[in-house]
Amino acid sequence: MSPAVRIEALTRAFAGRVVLDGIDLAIQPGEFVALIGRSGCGKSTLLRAIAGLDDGVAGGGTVEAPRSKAILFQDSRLLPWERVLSNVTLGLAAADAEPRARRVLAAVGLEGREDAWPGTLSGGEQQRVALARALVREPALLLADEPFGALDALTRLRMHALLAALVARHRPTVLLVTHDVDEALTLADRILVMDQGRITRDLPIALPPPRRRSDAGFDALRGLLLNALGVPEHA
Amino acid sequence: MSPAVRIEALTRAFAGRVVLDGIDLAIQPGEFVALIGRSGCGKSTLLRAIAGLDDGVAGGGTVEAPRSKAILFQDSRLLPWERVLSNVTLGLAAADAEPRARRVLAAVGLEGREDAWPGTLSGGEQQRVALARALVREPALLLADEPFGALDALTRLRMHALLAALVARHRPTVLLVTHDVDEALTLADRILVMDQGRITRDLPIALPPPRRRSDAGFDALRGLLLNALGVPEHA
Amino acid sequence: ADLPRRVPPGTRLVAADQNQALQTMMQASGEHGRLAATVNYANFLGGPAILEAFRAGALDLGIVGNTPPIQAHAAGERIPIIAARTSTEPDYKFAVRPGLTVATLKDFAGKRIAYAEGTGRQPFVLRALQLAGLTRRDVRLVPLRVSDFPDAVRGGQVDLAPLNEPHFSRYLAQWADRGASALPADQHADLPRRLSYLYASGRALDDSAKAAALRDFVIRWIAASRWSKARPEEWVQAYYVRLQNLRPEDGRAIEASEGEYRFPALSTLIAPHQSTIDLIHAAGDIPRRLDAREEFDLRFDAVIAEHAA
Amino acid sequence: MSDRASYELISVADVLLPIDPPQPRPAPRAAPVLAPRRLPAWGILFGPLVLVLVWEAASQTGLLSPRLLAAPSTAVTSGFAMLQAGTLQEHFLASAQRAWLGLGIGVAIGLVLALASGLTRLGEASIDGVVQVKRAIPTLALIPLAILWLGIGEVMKIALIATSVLVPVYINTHAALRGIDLRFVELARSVGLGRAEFLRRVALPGALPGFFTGLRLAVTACWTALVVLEQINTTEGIGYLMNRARDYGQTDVIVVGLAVYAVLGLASDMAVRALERRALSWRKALGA
Amino acid sequence: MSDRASYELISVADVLLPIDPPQPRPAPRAAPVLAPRRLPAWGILFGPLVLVLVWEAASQTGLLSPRLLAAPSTAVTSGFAMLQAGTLQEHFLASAQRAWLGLGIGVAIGLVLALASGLTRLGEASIDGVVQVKRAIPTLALIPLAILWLGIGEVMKIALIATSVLVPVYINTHAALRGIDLRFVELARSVGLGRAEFLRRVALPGALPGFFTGLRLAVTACWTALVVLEQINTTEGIGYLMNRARDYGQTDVIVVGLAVYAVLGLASDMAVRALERRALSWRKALGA
Ligand SMILES: Nc1ncnc2c1ncn2[C@@H]1O[C@H](COP(=O)(O)OP(=O)(O)OP(=O)(O)O)[C@@H](O)[C@H]1O
Ligand SMILES: Nc1ncnc2c1ncn2[C@@H]1O[C@H](COP(=O)(O)OP(=O)(O)OP(=O)(O)O)[C@@H](O)[C@H]1O
Ligand SMILES: [Mg+2]
Ligand SMILES: [Mg+2]
Repeated sequence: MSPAVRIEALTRAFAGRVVLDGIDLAIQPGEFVALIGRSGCGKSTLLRAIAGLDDGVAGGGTVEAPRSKAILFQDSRLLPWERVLSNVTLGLAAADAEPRARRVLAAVGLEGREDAWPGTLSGGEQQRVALARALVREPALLLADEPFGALDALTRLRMHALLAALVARHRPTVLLVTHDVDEALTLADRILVMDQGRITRDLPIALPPPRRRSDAGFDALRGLLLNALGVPEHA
Repeated sequence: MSPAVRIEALTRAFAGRVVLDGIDLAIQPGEFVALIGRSGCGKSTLLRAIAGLDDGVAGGGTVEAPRSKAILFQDSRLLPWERVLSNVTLGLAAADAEPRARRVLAAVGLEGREDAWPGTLSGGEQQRVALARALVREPALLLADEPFGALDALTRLRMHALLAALVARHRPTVLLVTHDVDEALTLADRILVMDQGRITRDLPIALPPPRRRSDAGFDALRGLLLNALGVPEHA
Repeated sequence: ADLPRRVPPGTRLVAADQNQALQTMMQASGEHGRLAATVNYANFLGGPAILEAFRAGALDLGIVGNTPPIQAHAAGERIPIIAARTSTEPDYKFAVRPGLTVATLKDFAGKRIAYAEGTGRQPFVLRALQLAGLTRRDVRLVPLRVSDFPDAVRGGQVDLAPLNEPHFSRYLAQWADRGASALPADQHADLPRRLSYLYASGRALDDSAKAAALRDFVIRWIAASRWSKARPEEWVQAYYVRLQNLRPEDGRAIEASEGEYRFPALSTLIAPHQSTIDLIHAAGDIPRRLDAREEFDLRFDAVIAEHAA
Repeated sequence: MSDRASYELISVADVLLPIDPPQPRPAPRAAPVLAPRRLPAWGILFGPLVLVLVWEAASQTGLLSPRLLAAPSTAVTSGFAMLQAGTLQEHFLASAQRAWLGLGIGVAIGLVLALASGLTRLGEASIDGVVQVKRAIPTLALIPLAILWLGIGEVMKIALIATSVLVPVYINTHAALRGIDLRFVELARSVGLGRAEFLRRVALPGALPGFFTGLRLAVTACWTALVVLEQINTTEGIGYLMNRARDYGQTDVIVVGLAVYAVLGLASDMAVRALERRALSWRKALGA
Repeated sequence: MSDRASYELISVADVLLPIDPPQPRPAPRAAPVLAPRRLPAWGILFGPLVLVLVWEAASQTGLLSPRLLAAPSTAVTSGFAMLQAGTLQEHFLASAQRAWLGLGIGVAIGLVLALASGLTRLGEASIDGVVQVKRAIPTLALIPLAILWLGIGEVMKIALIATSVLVPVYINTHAALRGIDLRFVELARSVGLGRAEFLRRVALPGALPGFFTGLRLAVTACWTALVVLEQINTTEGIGYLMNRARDYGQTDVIVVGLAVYAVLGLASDMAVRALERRALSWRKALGA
């Protein structure tokens, strides 16, 4: 089976500053990959390159990715002049786009806010609308840039469950950027650690679901990853 | 000693929807209070009320807060037309504003980016500029709305340390909104749990520093808080 | 009453000019240098702005056609005529649109005629209708800006347009191939002749120094006008060719179209002027019938008679 | 990548300088009101009202001779008489027909041109320069050409109004389009919007604030253009009225005309702004 | 709370080793290109150029009689002759002095009024309506008043240019001010900016895009106003030249005048846009 995402010798530089420094990466169809790394190490840049949203940025290399993809930007990026529901259905051609969007909005806990302006939502609510917009599309590839950063613990768990359900159903390929090591460990089949524009660790996670912090192995992997991230002695 | 922040019977409502539902709260000078709660429960609304940034919003009650305060908004809110350094020194009258801003920028790991446009920064970098902007002011009251949400584990620890150092030095009153229970437990003297516009828990944290996850009591408090947040059995 | 004659040193006059014609004529003839007062010229294009400048007290005298004094009068402004210059040629000539021929004034019936209210062409057209025994209702008067007359007639938007030079000759020459024509010359015989007025602000006339300077100006102006007829080639060169950048033949055509000058006594102009007023009044443009006598300062007749002979 | 240890070390103490006793903070002043409170819609009438009152006072005290400029009260009397005689309405309707037809056509064309030029390279190359040239050439200089091609009838007048109205709509909409946040364009691409949907969901709403500013300039431009155009083949219209009044120095009629223009200007501006407020109700802006 | 911190504070890595010199990549083509690629600054000359070529071709083939409109080539010859004779320069300079002086004054006043009206309630109440009235009144109708108060000299002309230039600057700057994101105003309040600093750091930069759009409208408005104004007490200027050419039916001079307007319009627009690009270099926008 050919990989869903194939990246070779990918480089990107801003004003001469190299941000992606020769990245090679293959992601299999249906694989759930988490990407962690220091702030500013190039995670978003990599995602944007895969999404094909970086014309005009200097660099080279090849990127192959499926046509059908959804992107969750690091900012929630809602159109301020469209109401919540229209933001979710944006560009969705399906006949049942609206009822589907309503269901997904209910699933992210925003039932009854369909007609709100994005500007009146709280930070976490905005992030959930963006999540709904991505999930409603059922893409072959989901690129998610810190989609849960502004959510509380409970809402986050619910969103994890929602994402997991979607993944179980449609088996999309997922590339998830996160700063939460536990989140990566709970959700991903494979974790990439990025540093200064390179992928420095590529760690398959073989823990059986449902994964819990208390599981054997979880803590060990956690330590390994925090160590890879440079956290001295994980507090 | 009179409290630094005193709130009585505070209510706020948007279009008839009650978001703050009679909040009473006193924060002592120098106290470090963490505020946690579900997405959309009214945390930012409370902070904005304390900051006096909600004229025009319906509601009542009294708010007393010191004049000298700094606010870290939930979005990093950098002026896109000012370079990083000018964003940090914005409104700073001190003669040594610029060297001080440079030092704080270095401390948040952005040395060398002083002349960058905010639009060219990564999400975490923008958040750190906003942090620098708040810290450089040395306010009597610091209102911080999820200031570390977009940061990786290591950078986050460093920012915690920076904040702790500032707190140790100038002893400001701090009200920190966070979704990270561990963060709250590590930093705060007192944790408030909010739900549907009310403060439902008010928990003094008496753990001695330096606090670690492995400490006795840490895990118990953690469980308590997650429970208060509604996380069923903390995974 | 007599006009004062002594022009104290330092007396100043500001004269409204049109297309710099007055200034150029005064200077090229050398008469400007003989003026007793210091005269400055303010150049205008179009009558209304001159009236407004008079009202604002910015002008002492001006050179205009036959309608602006009427407009000033109607507006309640006192700007009496102090000298007049008539010509032997008609004020304008009627151009006829390509493909149409109009042999007599009577043929105007039913035609579309270019018409510009508030300009000298208004009484010109109205007089033509009057001579033909027609009323406004027998023709279609098409209100247009004067500068659009040539475009309108050659594009066939109107059937007839009173044109001045160089437009009239050029129209006939350039559009002959399409059948451009004009109302025959003899049909113009009874139409108004070209008429220029010098008129001066009542305030200047009340000031004895300025009144004397105006008297002196009238003398010099008559001399300069005579000079332009005596040395037409010099005049054409100085004005049309050098200043206005026209080709010499265009300049000569314009000069020729002005015919010979006369400087009639103002008292003899009251009757024709009154009939011009009546024409415009009948057209409904002025609310009350004005008395032409109020628009002349007859004190100047003496000096005109003395120098126009 | 393991030698992360080579980072520079900055101590907390270095960062948090002033070690000396806390400096006296500048005395806290009452916080200035940065965003003005909302003015009721009729609030902008205050300025014009004061103007009219001062004018009337100047007329009554003789400071301003009625020969030069009629008093507002005179104009009211004259205007009332003209209304009763029915002439003012006739002139107004004649002008309104031209102005609003030209406005509609011009706004539509301006918008289409702005979109074509703002969103395609070929469009910009072919359209933008021509519009810049058009707007640099005074309408007065275009009239001969317009007469040549379109005659002296209504078509010519409406065409010229449309072309002058087109300019602010084009320039403002184009500039606003060009100012749309690139992040929204990325979003549109990422959800696979086609050109038409991009136009409808992103480009148009994003450029709307600019369009409205252009429209505000347009709704008065269509009337002011008439002063010149109603010298051509018309005997009706506010422009015609003003020109004739100017020829004969009828100051009271001139002031009636000015009043008509003023009322029209204020009313149409307020109408566009009301429309704008509704259409841009999503905005959280200083003036919202 | 004493020594909660014992972590090292470090700065970000300094220099990355460059590998291959990075190259700009061509944009891949598949999805519809929603944001047009950047047109070089001279690209907008394409449209006008085509126009001139078509016009010349029409003239050469006899479709457009030189009796109606001179060919561009004729205009070039005439223009060159006028340049050699020095008349064109004189007329240009005379107009330029008026236009640019009026422009400078008008832009300054427009900007100040927009700030006063955009940032204060009293300012809006007193200024906004008056500007709306002013712009609704045609310049032609203001001339009598201007002559009355300011005479027939240069002062009157420059004042009228300034007032017509003021309008687009005011409207656009005011609208842009009113469109500033309220979040930035909150930020300004939260860091305790005073009024002056708020103006300098937030209001002005935030309104800058609108100001530039207004300026673009202004740089041509100052020239077109001259056609009317240079009928009064002048013997020099492009407007005077055009008017006189019309009086004498000199079609070649008219076309020279049109060319001067066109070149001026394009050049000033390009100049303002270059300035705008520099001043707004921070923008990440569709047209940036
Ligand atoms: N348009 C740009 N111009 C210049 N530099 C840029 C630009 N975009 C990103 N960068 C720089 O490239 C580096 C990598 O950015 P990127 O957004 O990929 O980081 P990241 O790994 O997503 O970080 P974070 O976790 O903070 O979001 C950062 O240092 C950023 O400042
Ligand atoms: N301007 C507004 N108009 C209408 N509703 C608003 C407005 N601002 C906030 N709200 C609503 O008030 C509620 C509380 O908002 P708030 O921003 O305080 O939540 P929060 O606790 O900060 O949430 P989060 O953790 O997601 O940031 C939300 O449901 C939000 O949609
Ligand atoms: Mg990122
Ligand atoms: Mg919030």
